[in-house]
Amino acid sequence: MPPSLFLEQILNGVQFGLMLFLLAAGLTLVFGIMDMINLAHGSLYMIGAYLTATFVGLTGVFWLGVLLAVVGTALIGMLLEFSILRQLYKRDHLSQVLATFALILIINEVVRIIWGSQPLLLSAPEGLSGPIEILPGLNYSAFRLTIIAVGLVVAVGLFLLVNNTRVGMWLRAGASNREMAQAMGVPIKPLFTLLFGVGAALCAIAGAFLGPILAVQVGMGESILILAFVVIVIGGIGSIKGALVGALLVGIVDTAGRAFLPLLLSQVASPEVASNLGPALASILIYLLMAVVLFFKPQGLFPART
Amino acid sequence: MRYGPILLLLGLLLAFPPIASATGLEFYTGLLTKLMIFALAAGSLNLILGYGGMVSFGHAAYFGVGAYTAAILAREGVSSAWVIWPVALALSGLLAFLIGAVCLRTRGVYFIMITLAFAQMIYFLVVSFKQYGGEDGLRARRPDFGLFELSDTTLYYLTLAVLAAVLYGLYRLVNSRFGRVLQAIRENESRTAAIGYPVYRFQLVAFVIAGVLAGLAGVLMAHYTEYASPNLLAWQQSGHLMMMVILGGVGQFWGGVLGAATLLLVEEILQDLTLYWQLGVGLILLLVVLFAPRGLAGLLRRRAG
Amino acid sequence: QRTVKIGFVSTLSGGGAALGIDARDGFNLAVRLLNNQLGGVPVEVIVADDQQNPDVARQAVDRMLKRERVDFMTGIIFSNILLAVGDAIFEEKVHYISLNAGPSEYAGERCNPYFFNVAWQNDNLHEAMGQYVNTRRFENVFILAPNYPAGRDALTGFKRFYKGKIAAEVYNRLNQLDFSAEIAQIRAARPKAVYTFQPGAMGVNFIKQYAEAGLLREIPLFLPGFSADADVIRAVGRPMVGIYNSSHWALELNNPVNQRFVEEFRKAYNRTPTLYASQGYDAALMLDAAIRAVGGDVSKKDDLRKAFLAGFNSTRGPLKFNPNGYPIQNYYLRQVIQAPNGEIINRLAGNIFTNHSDAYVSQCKLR
Amino acid sequence: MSALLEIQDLQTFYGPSQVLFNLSLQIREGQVATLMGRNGMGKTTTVRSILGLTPARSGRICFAGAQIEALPPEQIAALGIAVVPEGRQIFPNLSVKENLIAFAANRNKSPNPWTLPRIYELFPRLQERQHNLGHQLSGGEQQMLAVGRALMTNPRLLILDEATEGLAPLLREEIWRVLQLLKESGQTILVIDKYVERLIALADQHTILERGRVVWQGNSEALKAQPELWKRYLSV
Amino acid sequence: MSLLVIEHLTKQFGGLLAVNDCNLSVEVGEIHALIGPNGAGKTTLINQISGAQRPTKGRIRFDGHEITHLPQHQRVRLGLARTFQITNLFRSYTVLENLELAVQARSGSSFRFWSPVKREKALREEAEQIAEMLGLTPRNHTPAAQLSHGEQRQLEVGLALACKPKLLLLDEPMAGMGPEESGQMVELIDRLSQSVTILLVEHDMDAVFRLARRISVLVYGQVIASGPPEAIRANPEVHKAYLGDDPGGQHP
Ligand SMILES: Nc1ncnc2c1ncn2[C@@H]1O[C@H](COP(=O)(O)OP(=O)(O)OP(=O)(O)O)[C@@H](O)[C@H]1O
Ligand SMILES: Nc1ncnc2c1ncn2[C@@H]1O[C@H](COP(=O)(O)OP(=O)(O)OP(=O)(O)O)[C@@H](O)[C@H]1O
Ligand SMILES: [Mg+2]
Ligand SMILES: [Mg+2]
Repeated sequence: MPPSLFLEQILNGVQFGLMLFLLAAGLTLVFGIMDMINLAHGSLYMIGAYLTATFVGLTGVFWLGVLLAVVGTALIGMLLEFSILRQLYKRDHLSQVLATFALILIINEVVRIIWGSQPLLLSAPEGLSGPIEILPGLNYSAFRLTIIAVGLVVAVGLFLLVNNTRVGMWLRAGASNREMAQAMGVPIKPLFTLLFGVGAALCAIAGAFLGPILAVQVGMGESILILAFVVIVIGGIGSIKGALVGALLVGIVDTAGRAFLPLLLSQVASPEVASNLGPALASILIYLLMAVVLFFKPQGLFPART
Repeated sequence: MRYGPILLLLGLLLAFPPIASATGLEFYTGLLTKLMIFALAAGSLNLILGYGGMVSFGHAAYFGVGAYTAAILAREGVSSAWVIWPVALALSGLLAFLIGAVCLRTRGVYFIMITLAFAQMIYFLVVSFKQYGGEDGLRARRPDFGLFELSDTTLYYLTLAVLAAVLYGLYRLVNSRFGRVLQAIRENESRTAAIGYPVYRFQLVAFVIAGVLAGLAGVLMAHYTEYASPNLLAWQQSGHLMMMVILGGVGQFWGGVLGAATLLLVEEILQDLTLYWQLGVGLILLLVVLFAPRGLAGLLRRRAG
Repeated sequence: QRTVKIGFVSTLSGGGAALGIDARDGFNLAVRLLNNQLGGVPVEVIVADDQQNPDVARQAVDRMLKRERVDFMTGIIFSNILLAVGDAIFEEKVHYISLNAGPSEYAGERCNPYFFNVAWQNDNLHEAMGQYVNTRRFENVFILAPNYPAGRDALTGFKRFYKGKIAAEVYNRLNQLDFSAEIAQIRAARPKAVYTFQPGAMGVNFIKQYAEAGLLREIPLFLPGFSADADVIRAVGRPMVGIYNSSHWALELNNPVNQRFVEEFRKAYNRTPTLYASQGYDAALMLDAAIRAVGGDVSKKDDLRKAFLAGFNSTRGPLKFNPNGYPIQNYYLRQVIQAPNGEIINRLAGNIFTNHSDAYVSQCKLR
Repeated sequence: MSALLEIQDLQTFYGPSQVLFNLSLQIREGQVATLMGRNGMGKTTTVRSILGLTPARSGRICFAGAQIEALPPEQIAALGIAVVPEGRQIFPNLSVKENLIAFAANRNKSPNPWTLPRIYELFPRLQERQHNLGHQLSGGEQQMLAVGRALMTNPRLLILDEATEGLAPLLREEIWRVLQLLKESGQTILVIDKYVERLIALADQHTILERGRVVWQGNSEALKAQPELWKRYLSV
Repeated sequence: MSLLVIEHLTKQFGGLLAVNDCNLSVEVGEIHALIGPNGAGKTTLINQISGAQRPTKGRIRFDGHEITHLPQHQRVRLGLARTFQITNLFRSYTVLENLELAVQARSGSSFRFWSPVKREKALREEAEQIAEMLGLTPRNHTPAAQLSHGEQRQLEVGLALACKPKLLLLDEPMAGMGPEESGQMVELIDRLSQSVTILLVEHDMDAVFRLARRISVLVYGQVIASGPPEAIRANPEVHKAYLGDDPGGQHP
């Protein structure tokens, strides 16, 4: 295999990983810090993508569309928190699972009623739609490079927010002992609403940047949500650093598995066997990765602060 | 447990098929069979999830392996249920043992996800066997019981008998010494260990029992649909089972049964009424979570008590 | 005169819902245009959702057969669903008119007198594209499909008619989101053309990513018609322009049935019909013709079969069937273009096969 | 001097069961007051009602002139009440340092407020462990942290609910010394503790609870003079 | 004869040596008090003896068995029971249910799946006895979560007692108890010492000097002094590190 292809595949893995990170970031925030299992996270991601598609269609300007969608999704997220989810903090994880699963069903149908069942058009902005040459002989999609950049910025921003600000400490305190945090003067309710809004905004960012690459359609949130969970579990729940490392690991392992496993197998086995086994093994790979990580580190790679 | 309502229900279920076929409602016999199969599967999940606090997100694996074992054995020419059943149960039990042995090292959400991981591996493994249908699934001829022929009606009665027996067994189990320890572990694991219980062993045994029962449900499912599909193994199926248990009432004895019956019936009825039936299901689930914190069984119990 | 009941089980929710909904809308449109009658008999269409899940489908079919006691069944989109319920339907001696799923199982040895398919055999569109790529003398073609039975069948179908060199035959994962690894492989292999079959949203993802990698301009992409239909075009947009694909149906097929269909569909649903919609429409027309032929007596199963085999006048013109129930029809080449009004649509670009039959018919013992 | 905290006819319930009956209590600015009584008599419940964590069903609580019985806990805290709760309740997922600085404030506008260096000076052990997470601390270290955390808000009223529980004798003495210093600097304090003699030495005013009712109230001299009270209500 | 022997025990948390090459032995029948400043490593030591944490280095022998690597439940079976410094109960279970569970653990196998445990009268009776002994009888049917802090501490000790141990590890049993309850607890421990060996961690010097036959002082993970109470009271090192001017609580 030529080295440039190898390099490109690794880059693909990094990029896919950061794509997952965008989604996992919001999840680990809401789940790791507020201790709330929110399956409807995927639905917010879908709403973000739909809103982006709609607003980009209306305004004709990608970035303006993204901005409007982020604001819109954050508002929807806060509305959800305010009306329904806040009643679930006190409850166990299982009630949260059921309630947010119910939300998935409801949101899917509402989106279907509003936008129809067929996928929606959302393309990368004109200026970023082509490839650019990052190394001599290595072209790479400008839009995917943008995703990498956005992913990194979000990672750093979140890391600072959670670990280096007072609000971050309040959030963690409130999640571990709500009553005591209140007794120390933390206005938990508005704070959690706000945090949920931030989580939803991150979903919208993910939706806006993944939409041009993936199909914008009903149900787009569910399949990728599982991957996002895999990411944060590998990394250690609640740890932004963990989510980033987990996302990169999943991205690279998955991509490398698809790219190199069949090749490797064809060296050692008959082409028939290789072509059968390769894809099956590649599909299993990330789950295997997760199982192995959890076997040796039952709390994930960066057992976070709970 | 109060036996009056239970015996009444049992009587109604026993009398149902002849009445249904006399009135041209055979369809509902099939529907009830399916409800009972899922009640069995959800009941088994409730044992570990509700009573043991082990939130397994991979329960479909045993369900599916039960069904696939039945289908594959049938495909390979084994027609006797007396072979198929034991093999299927043993396999799902063995699988539960292996998976449980690894997964029980983790806790909480990590446990949820690692059980999911194993179930996904099983899923991809099964669909990679092209000779057994891959993603298309596999037809499973109904087996030979020797004593009776497995028609839709006898399958109904067989399922009913199995469900009743399993539920009675589970009832004894959760009220036995073992059941009490299992619940104590859910309540406070470190203390249970500190007063001298081998926590891991108790959890593993419960995990295997639940796996075997789910495998049993899977075998019945294969007999019922005469088909083993990869969907039985998919994570959505695990999720569906979990929803049933939570809806019915986690750790409430009737939780699994009630949840399975309610969710499937609601889906069935709403699908008849509207194309946007998932909206209805979602709203109902949401209402239950918000207003019946201990699930439907908790609600009923509060009414009765 | 009693009403005829038709059970329509289809995928109406979940990832594949767009397909089922199009088919259903096409079917309903035809029934409505026929004044809620088929063959002059009033009809009742009972719709159910299979959620793309064989077990749910099994339940729904049970209900159709045992509770509703339908006279005909149709609607299923996905082959694996059909395979899970087919036997149950045939056992009840109910004719099943497939409007999409065309598994090879029912085309060869296991063909069944109660099965008809108004759309295609699963391999057909891939065969057509293989033939076209072959005649264009593209050497070194990269072929790619998901690793599941229909994906494998697709590439088999393609290779049945494409005789040139294969650069690589790659199987990706079903429901994969990101294709960057495969696309990098394609780039490195430097093929002259790419053929891929990616069902549903995967197709949208692949084409978007292929275009965004800049490959669409360098290496032409060939697709089966359903991966390049109105729904996919709506989701991908401009990059689709120029792509060739194969289809048994096209928007501008010049016959009165089709023209009426396209016009009425646009009017009723305010969108461009897809081939799934045309297939739904045709399924209704096929039933209409057969019921009319038996004079409305749908209990005459043998006569019905003869009537079905005799064919009917479809959106694709007069359509005849082989004994295995699959159609004998033309396959066309389409190209995605931007119309002068700015709309991006498929344009008929030629004829690939004329009166083409599927590859399995000879194995079917039915006459 | 006016009362900083004034409680009148407090009645508090846990679900259906009543725990506090007509409890009244006043603490003046700068005073150190105590709550005494056996286990389970309602001391902690009184504190919870003041803090708004278990709101009273009836009765009035005034703090610094404002009526607070219906306010949510965070607003009460913001008015300047801080607690060292029973059972420590430090935040396990925050580091020692974060536990201290997250809620730092100067709610009593002190010219010489408690700051991180001063807390570390008071409990050098905390500085040694400052980057460890709360749940990694020993029981006594957690207790120090809980005291430090409350001090860092520079409250107008400091409530200590068994703050010396689990502390080694040396440290316990240290706490008493600090409380004495705080008192001298004018800090208003409500203490619950089992070391009656220490409390008599420290505090101005005492309230003894028995099954949720006030059975005795008075100053240190009076309490010292009536050892039979100790015996009867505190079994000392 | 030594019931418990600890040799060169070390426990490291990252860079911190919480227990550092610690040697200690507890004789049959004695009440052995372990005192030391906060964070000296007492709880960590108890955790390792009871099996809740694995030692980094060193050996633990109990009653003639090498138990360094045994799982927790086997140690309990050999006769080791502990209480927790930070209350650790079955919070939604009543007092009796808590105790029954502990009684059940050592009376026959619990891998019994069929007969209802409620019918086992013996379990209940023994649980009632223990509650009686603790003075918790009026609270028998109250869920643990609804007990006051002090009552919870009593139940904490009760759970360990119900294990009928040979060696009872008490981690600050008096913490959070009022004077009355503390007094009762002292009496209880005194009574228990007839039949059980006790390793007592406690900061209440009244109690320690009333009860202990022997005292070991742990500082920075190491035993700096060990001996009869008088010797410890007189030891200037101990005063400096731990006791201060408190020679024995508030009532000399
Ligand atoms: N959450 C609760 N639910 C029900 N009852 C409770 C709850 N918390 C406390 N109680 C009861 O309220 C009464 C008073 O408890 P409280 O905690 O105020 O006592 P306390 O005086 O602080 O005792 P201690 O010295 O043991 O801490 C006790 O009888 C206790 O059982
Ligand atoms: N899991 C852990 N990770 C890191 N450090 C820990 C951990 N557990 C305990 N420590 C540290 O080890 C030291 C010993 O703790 P330990 O709980 O044994 O003290 P102790 O003697 O019981 O003190 P106390 O009397 O305050 O309860 C403390 O400094 C504590 O911070
Ligand atoms: Mg208290
Ligand atoms: Mg300790």
